[in-house]
Amino acid sequence: MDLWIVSMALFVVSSLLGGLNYISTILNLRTKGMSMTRLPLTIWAMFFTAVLGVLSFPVLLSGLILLLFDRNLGTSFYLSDIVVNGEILPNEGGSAILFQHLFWFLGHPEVYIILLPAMGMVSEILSVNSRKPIFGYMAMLGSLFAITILAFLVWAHHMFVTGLNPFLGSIFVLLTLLIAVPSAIKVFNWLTTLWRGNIRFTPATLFAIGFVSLFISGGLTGIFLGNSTIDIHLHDTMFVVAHFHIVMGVASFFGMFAGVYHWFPKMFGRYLNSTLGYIHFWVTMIGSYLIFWPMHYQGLAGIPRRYLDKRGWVSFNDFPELDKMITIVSIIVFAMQLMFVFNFIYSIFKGRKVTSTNPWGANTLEWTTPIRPGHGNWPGEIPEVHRWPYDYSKDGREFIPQTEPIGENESKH
Amino acid sequence: MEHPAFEEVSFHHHTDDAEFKRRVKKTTILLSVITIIELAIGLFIYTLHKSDVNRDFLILGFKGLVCILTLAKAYYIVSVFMHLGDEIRNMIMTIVVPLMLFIWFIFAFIYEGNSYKNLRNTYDLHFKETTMPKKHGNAETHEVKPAEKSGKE
Amino acid sequence: MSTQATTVHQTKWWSGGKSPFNMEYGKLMMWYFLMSDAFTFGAFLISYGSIRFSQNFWPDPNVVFNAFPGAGHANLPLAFVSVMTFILIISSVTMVLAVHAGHKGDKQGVIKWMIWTIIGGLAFLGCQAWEWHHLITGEHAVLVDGKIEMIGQNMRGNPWGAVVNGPEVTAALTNTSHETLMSLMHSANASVSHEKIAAMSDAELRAALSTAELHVREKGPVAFGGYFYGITGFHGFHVFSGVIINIVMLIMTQKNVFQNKGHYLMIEKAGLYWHFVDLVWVFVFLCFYLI
Amino acid sequence: MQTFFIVAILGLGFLITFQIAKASEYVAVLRGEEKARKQTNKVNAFMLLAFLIIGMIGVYYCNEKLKGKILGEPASDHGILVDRMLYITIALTGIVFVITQICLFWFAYKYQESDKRKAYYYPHNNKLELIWTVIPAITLTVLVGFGIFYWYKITGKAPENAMIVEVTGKQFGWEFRYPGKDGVLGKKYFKNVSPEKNNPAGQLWEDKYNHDDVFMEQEMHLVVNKPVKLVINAKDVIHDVGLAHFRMKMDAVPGTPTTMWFTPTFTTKQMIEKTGKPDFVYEISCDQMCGKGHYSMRGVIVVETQEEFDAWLAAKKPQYLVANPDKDPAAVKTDTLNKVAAVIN
Repeated sequence: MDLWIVSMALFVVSSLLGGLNYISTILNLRTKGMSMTRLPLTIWAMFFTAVLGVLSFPVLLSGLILLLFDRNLGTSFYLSDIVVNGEILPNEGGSAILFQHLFWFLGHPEVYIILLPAMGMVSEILSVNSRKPIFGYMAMLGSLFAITILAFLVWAHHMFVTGLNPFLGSIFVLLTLLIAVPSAIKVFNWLTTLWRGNIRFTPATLFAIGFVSLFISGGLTGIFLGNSTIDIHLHDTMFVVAHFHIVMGVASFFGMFAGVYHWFPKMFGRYLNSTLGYIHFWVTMIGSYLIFWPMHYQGLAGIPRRYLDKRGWVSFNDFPELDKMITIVSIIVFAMQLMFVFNFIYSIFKGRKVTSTNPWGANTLEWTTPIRPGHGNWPGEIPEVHRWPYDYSKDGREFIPQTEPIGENESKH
Repeated sequence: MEHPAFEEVSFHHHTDDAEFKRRVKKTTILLSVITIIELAIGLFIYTLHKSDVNRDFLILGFKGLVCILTLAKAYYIVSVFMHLGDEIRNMIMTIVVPLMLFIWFIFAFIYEGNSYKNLRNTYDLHFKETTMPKKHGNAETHEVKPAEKSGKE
Repeated sequence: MSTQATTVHQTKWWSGGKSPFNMEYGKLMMWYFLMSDAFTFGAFLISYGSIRFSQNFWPDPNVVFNAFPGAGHANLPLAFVSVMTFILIISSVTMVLAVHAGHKGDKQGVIKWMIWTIIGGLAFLGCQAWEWHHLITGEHAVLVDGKIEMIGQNMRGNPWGAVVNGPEVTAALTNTSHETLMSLMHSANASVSHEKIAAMSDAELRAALSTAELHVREKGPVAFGGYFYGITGFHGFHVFSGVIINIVMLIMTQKNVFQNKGHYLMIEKAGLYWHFVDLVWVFVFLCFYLI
Repeated sequence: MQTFFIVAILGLGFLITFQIAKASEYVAVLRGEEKARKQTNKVNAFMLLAFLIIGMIGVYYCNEKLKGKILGEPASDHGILVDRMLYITIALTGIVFVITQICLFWFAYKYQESDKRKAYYYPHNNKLELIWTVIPAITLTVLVGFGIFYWYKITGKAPENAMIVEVTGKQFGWEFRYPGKDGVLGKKYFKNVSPEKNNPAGQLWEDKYNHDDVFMEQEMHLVVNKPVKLVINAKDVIHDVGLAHFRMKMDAVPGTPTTMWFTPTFTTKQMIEKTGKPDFVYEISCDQMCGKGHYSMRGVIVVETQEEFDAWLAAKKPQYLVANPDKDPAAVKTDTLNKVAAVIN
């Protein structure tokens, strides 16, 4: 345990330094013409992620240091009135819930630390592959920003049944459900981005669509859990497991997969095997819904999470068949992820070679570098940026890279 | 690798020497004076504690005053010593605005702490009896604070 | 720098190709690092506030921190900590001067002021060490389970509870061990020599001790010690690392590293860190010593 | 052996899929990449639509199959509120779910790549964005309003006539303390906890309110239609009193007492009839991970009529008398028996 705490502290330090690097780079080292509103949404998402990390991880660090003291130095920050196996501990006056507060002050932003980059990448990929600009760039930015701010304010919605003061609880309900508004904006904007597009279903696109689907499903169940009244019943049941696995686990993984499939040619100059990509997507997509959808029902039936054996119970013993099905499907889905890892490693060395610098026809800067970029990314001058990154299908042209100056007769958006 | 933005930075500490020294001196004196006032208030609270008369409200007021003075001190250190006051407005905002999170953070935590106290006092009478300071006049027994936050930090 | 000049450039500053804050990359990172560190300390202090508010009783800092090196048992509340505070403020000022000398490219000035800053930092650390030592080893009479014990301020014990009244102390004295009685006698009556005390019997000791002067207290909340040592320790660790950084900066200045680079920006960054340490102390001072 | 087979099958599947994938890549190159790409595009677009339709049927099927297994009617007054809130939320989110999922997959199918169509340049529309900011905001205001209203009702003050029971979680079981005739729980202190001295709750015997407190383990009895207020403690780590049928839940935290109250509305016997399960009992589940035996931390609640309850409680001996047999006025003879028992133990 102590080693785990120390390793967590090291992790905090590393993520902190990484986050600082992202923030300062994005603010300070943009190329000429790259104003903040010309940044691709991926970069914006990374920026907000870094902000979340830099401001919330230190709180976890403090919590962990206090925990380490409690474990080794006999302090009583979190411990009070404890009798373990007949042994009476001397600690008095601490509060076990304090650790939960400190933990969730990180823990909640952490959810968005995982999810925001996925959102950014999905925005980019949907736009590129539907050959349309992302709908409502400023609204997307605004909702990212709103989510970032709200992420800091809602930590105690994980703690409605810890004896939390009901008044504080009601404020946390209000703030928590507010998050649904920017999330809804994002979903509707993604849908409108697809609308009247000309969509190419690369594996990355499929994963991005899967992300949106899962984000809707998991996000809506968040409205149940963020509402303290319902949370009394659903807290710590399988419903929670279903909710956060869909929205934070599977959905953000989908975002990352989408990102990997999309930028793999840039990373290694080769493609991932796309047939494997399609299989990977469909198995994972169908599997995830098969695993997690029925879990909601288990949660509604009150089955607590983390029960390895339910046979001793009268109330919770109704779903043995379902549990079996879920187990089998999860094994298959997990095996499929191994397949992806294999595909990844195999394609680095043996994948189909990329022949053009810009295989997806994307506007952003990274696709103007050579297929195998050297140190500093661009040989010679760093390119100057003249426009936002989403000029797709504008004025009859399929795509207009950011480096192209705005033409005289070009229509304004 | 050289930073492309690096040469662009124009350093803005070209204020003349005497002016700068005067400012530093002024701030140092200000900080010292505030600290001395704070100490005086601290000692005054001590004497209030010692006396038998119940002056919880006055003590709380003084504690609030100390908090405000501390914030003033912090302001001077950050804005003069750390030169944040000389930076561009946007820069100041990126530092100050995230710190606003502390308002809710402090309120929620302290409110929670107070709520633990109430729970313990209501349902754990032994805790209440053994830790509640006795009513009759002992020194430093009026430490129990009302529910509102005291603006710490 | 006049504000007019900045507003003129404002629109262009964000359009890329240069720093929107007119600030060098590393310094910007330092600022955000400090902000993040502020959250670490903030979390500590807020947890402290939370626990403090969950207690019915909290020790009065004026009672806890009333000692001064060399002053014996004199009651000097807050005197020593004010010395510590001033040391830190002064070292902050010398750091400002070092940074200023750096801007002018004045190597000798930088060296001079850096040395003063380092001395200030070391002095602060020394003071803190003395204070910790005093609190841990300084034992106080505490009523525990109907008898008096001598305990110091550590992680498990807090001798700063409510003062106990005369009759209870008299009753407790009868249960108190010989060693405790001896040390009680010694602390109450410093004029009586050790040999004399050692010669006295328990009954004599009890009779000689006047209950009113003993200042026997109950045990206070244990969390006090943990938070005090935890937070001042963490702050002390920052001071220590600040001193190390300053020493490194001093050596680098001496070796003309900055002179060859053409600027003393590293000194400025170290300065930011040092001021931050001072800033944190302001709040630690507030939370533990004043309120 | 079974594991071996599973691994072998997985490995085989792995190999086959990989070979297919590799072959398909070669085939694509042979047939012309552009053509192959267009074909996979069509296939995937169709699959997305199929996924939508089959998925919606699956959702319906899943609902039909499993809805009978969720708990049914709540057995407490607060449970009714929780369930009402749940249904309001299900209705609203259900509508949003169906609409957005249909839009997502339908758009994906409809606007798949085609040479005939050009994508429509449509970067923003402020009016549209405003609409879908305001509508969710209003919906959520409704949800927050109901939610907070019910929340205050549930967490509000317990009625004066509520009976009090102290529940204490420990690894891995539950302990209960009834206040006895005086209706007040006596004081306790964790350093007094001593099962050997027959004082597992750590009661302070000098407090006379403790003298009629009844202590027991694993089984709690409640009176139907009478509000009950639980004072919840934990001895070692955080536990959670989960009452699925009453729709209530509250953590048990060491050092900080928590509380909840509700009114059971059906007796255990009534529930047996309602659920059709002859072995039905109300169960207390520990819902907060508390250690190795977490899944087995089960307590039983019996809800019965006032008469049954009174008879049951009258048969119990206050813990004070169990721990201090010499103080027991009624049974001097059992005193000796206890001593014998103590020696045996």
